[in-house]
Amino acid sequence: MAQQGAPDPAMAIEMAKQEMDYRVALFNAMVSSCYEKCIDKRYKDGDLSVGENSCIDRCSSKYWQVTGIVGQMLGAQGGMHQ
Amino acid sequence: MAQQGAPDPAMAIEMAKQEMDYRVALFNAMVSSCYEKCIDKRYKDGDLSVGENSCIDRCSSKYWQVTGIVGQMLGAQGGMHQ
Amino acid sequence: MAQQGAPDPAMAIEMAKQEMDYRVALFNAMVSSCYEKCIDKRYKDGDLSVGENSCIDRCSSKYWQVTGIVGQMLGAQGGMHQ
Amino acid sequence: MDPNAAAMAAVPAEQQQQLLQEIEKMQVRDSLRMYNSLVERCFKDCVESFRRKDLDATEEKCVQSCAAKFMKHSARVGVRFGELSSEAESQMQQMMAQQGTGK
Amino acid sequence: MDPNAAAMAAVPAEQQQQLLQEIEKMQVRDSLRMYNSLVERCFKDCVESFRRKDLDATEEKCVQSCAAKFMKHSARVGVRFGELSSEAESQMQQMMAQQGTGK
Amino acid sequence: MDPNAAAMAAVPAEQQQQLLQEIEKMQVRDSLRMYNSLVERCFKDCVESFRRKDLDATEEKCVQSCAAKFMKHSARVGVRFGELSSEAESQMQQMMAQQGTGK
Repeated sequence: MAQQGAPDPAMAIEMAKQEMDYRVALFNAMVSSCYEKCIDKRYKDGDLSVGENSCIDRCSSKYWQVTGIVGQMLGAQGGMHQ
Repeated sequence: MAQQGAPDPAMAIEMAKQEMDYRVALFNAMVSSCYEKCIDKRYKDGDLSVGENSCIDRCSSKYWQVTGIVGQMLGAQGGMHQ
Repeated sequence: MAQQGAPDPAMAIEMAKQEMDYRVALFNAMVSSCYEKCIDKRYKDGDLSVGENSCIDRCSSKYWQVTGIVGQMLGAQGGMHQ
Repeated sequence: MDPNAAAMAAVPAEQQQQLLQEIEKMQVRDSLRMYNSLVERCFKDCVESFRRKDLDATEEKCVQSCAAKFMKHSARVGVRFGELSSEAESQMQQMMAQQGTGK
Repeated sequence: MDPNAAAMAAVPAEQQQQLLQEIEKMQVRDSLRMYNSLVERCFKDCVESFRRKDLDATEEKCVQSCAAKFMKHSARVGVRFGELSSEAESQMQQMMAQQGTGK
Repeated sequence: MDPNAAAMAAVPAEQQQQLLQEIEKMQVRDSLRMYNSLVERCFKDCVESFRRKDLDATEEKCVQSCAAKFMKHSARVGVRFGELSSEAESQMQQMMAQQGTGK
């Protein structure tokens, strides 16, 4: 990811940290977004139903696609991401 | 809290910091959750009513109990907390 | 900003960082608050309407004023903010 | 037992100064965060109309009541939080003493 | 390819120890954040009445189901996230190989 | 007066380099946070159905409009924020000059 001769090791650590921070934040947002969309909040029991499970799979996939679309737009606009 | 011979002082600082971060986050979540549940948002004046005050006390107590239940479940599951 | 003879450079950096963190958080809160108040969520196209634009201007101004009122109250109460 | 004291006890003496600085940083950061969330909440609950660029008297009064209420609420939760924490702390210590691991 | 491995590869060997410590810190921080958000969510969805200071049996049961469901949900999203990440990773590598910049 | 310049002035010259690095870190962190919140918001507003695993044309169009609108919104708030900040700054300086503490 754009490591054009960045020799400074502190910088490399910092970039790796931000990369991970970003991935964690993305994952957390995906968890909570798909929870809102897919999970029945009546909590009759502690198991996911068949419908909830397939909703989670599709929701994850669609969320990822939205990430791609927005990333492309931001990249085209100002090169902010990478 | 699981300080089995951890002699590294930087590590001890880090653990103490995370402990405090955690307590602050817990407190903030309790404040905002109980605010949602107990406070009349019409804001006729700046005082808490008798009903709001007793709601806050019970809400704090119940919130704390939920913390305990969830903590036990997570502990049983993977030992993530401590 | 209350730099009464604070000679410690690490302290000065820390204060400057917190000042910036605070400004970023304020800006982000203003963006999302005014988005909720002003933007039509049907997303027929990607442009802001005339009405949305003037709502954004007034919303920003009012948000800033609320910041002032709350800041004064907190300052009077405990001197927490400067 | 004061929870901060507990955290302090786990840290070697030479490092306590550093920890105190961390605590102070955290307190500044936290009060700024509280300020921000207070503004956000009272703005959301009190300001509905955007036909003018200045707050009217009703909105201003509402923001003041909202902020006052929030601070009182927050202080009361703080008291309860302190009580619940120290209860939990002393239960923990009793348990450890009974298990003989509390020497 | 494990995404952490990718991050590691970009970092000079002497610094990898430090990065591993950062990862560990982040994991602790993140599991505490997850714990907090789980409590917040299940409290919000399950506790509605404040006529008593203790949870009743229904509320307790609800909190347990909510927490169990959330953990299963989170684990499932984790699996999907891993799959989607490695798909993206291998597409990226193919693209770079085709452009001849992947030597 | 540029607010960053104000922050810089409070910091000894030797440390300005370090502060600049902090600012840069903060900007990266902040643009990633903005990206994340943009995705979260547009997903929430635009994707309602989970009968398929791919976005349909309507959803895709909606996400694009949402992101475009959000960026324009954010830029406009940024301009207003800058104006309000520098107004406040110059009022502050006037006040300090009047009190004779602004030497």
